[in-house]
Amino acid sequence: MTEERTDTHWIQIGGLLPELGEVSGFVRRDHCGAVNLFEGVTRNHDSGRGVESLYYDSYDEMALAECRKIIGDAARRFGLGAAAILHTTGEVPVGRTSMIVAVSSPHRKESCEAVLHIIAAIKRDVPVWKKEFFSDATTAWKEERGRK
Amino acid sequence: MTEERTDTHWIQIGGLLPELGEVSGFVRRDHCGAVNLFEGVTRNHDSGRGVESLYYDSYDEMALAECRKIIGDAARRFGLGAAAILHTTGEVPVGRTSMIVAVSSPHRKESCEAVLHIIAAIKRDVPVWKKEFFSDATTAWKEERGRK
Amino acid sequence: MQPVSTNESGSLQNPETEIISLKLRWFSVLAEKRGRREEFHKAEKGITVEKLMDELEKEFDAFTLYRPHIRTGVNNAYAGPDMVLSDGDEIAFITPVSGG
Amino acid sequence: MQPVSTNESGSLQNPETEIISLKLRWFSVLAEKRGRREEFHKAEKGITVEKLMDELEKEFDAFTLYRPHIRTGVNNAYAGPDMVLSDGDEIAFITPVSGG
Repeated sequence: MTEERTDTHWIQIGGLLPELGEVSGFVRRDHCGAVNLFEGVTRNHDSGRGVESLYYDSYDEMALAECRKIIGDAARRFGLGAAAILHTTGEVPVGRTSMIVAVSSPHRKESCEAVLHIIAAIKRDVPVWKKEFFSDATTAWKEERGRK
Repeated sequence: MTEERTDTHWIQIGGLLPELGEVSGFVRRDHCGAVNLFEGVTRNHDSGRGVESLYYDSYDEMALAECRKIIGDAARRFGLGAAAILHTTGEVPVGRTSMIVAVSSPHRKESCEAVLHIIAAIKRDVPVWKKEFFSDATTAWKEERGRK
Repeated sequence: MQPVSTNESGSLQNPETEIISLKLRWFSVLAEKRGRREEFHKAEKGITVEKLMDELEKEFDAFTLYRPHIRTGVNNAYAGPDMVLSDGDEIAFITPVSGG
Repeated sequence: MQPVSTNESGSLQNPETEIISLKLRWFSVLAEKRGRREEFHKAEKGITVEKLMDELEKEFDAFTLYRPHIRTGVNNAYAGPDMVLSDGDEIAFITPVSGG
């Protein structure tokens, strides 16, 4: 588990995820009228196959560094007040949260756009990997199933 | 205060807002990989003027009915698992939440788009009104300051 | 909320015209200007939303000021100006909303 | 992590070539196939990321299979194939990521 908190970002890779209220409290700023929080949740299917659970591996130090870049870029681009990326690792069963992304911004549109932008960047660049445990008792790392 | 909870929506107009975790727990569904929660927060400025606090009035019964329509429409359009609109009324000081909008959907993009769509519909149709208490001790209902 | 007259509806000129009772609801700036949040209003049977607003303009100055921006709700749903009102209907005058 | 040879760098053919030690990190499917998450790897001074990958292909079959999709991280940042590696560098082989 690795974590970094500054005035404007909170990044955590691994470990237990905090309560949403704590994340919201961290990102909100008096000049920001919008807080947007996204949770990535293990869902019970993927590409038509039943899923029981996911397991996440990560390169903690580089994941932290990449998240720092992603937040810095998004903060400038969308005028964010603050942002958080919190990603757990290990097993995450169906219905449980693997990742929280949260931002604040003066206006609502930027908050939602920033969240989508940050998630896309995470899925492209942050070294975290997902292994799927299927209902038929087989398993596969995502990259074994071809490029996304 | 008026509230309505079904299998697929939770609407509350007036009253205290619940914890974010409770809202997230309500909307999440096993087939949904994305939960998006938006908080509208009183910010310390509007159109260049300092703001101390907001006061919200509402037509509770009709606000509930309009929120029901908005959620039904968004659920069909974006394929949502469930959705919530929770709007407090009365005084909301700077930094405090006036509204929570939350949805779940199978994929992330729809969850964020649905939240923006729902907020836009709320701001257009839901009979809730905002009075601004400015730092210079003056007050004004939003509609006294011209159309948005 | 009972009609005060029980005879069949007559023309607008007919003093025997049936009277209905409407519940008006005021919010936000209009509630402040009106000094109340609800009131009962008697009108002739067959009155439309638009005609009701014409009547209100005669006795409520602020209403005139905001009227171009007012949408009306009848029994908790938006209704157009041509809607004919019935006894017991609840009419809300909705200035531009600003929730969120 | 000390070089095993201290003489000045020579050509690739020179048996006296300076040797550097690199830390390799494996994750996800590659860690499973490799059977470990990190290891030290000796290489000639001046080696590039691409040349290191060429060397690994010779002894790690699964690496060949995934190589077209691998990005490399050097000391916690993405690095291109032409990057020259230094003694003590930490190199990660990053198959397509799937966080979120």
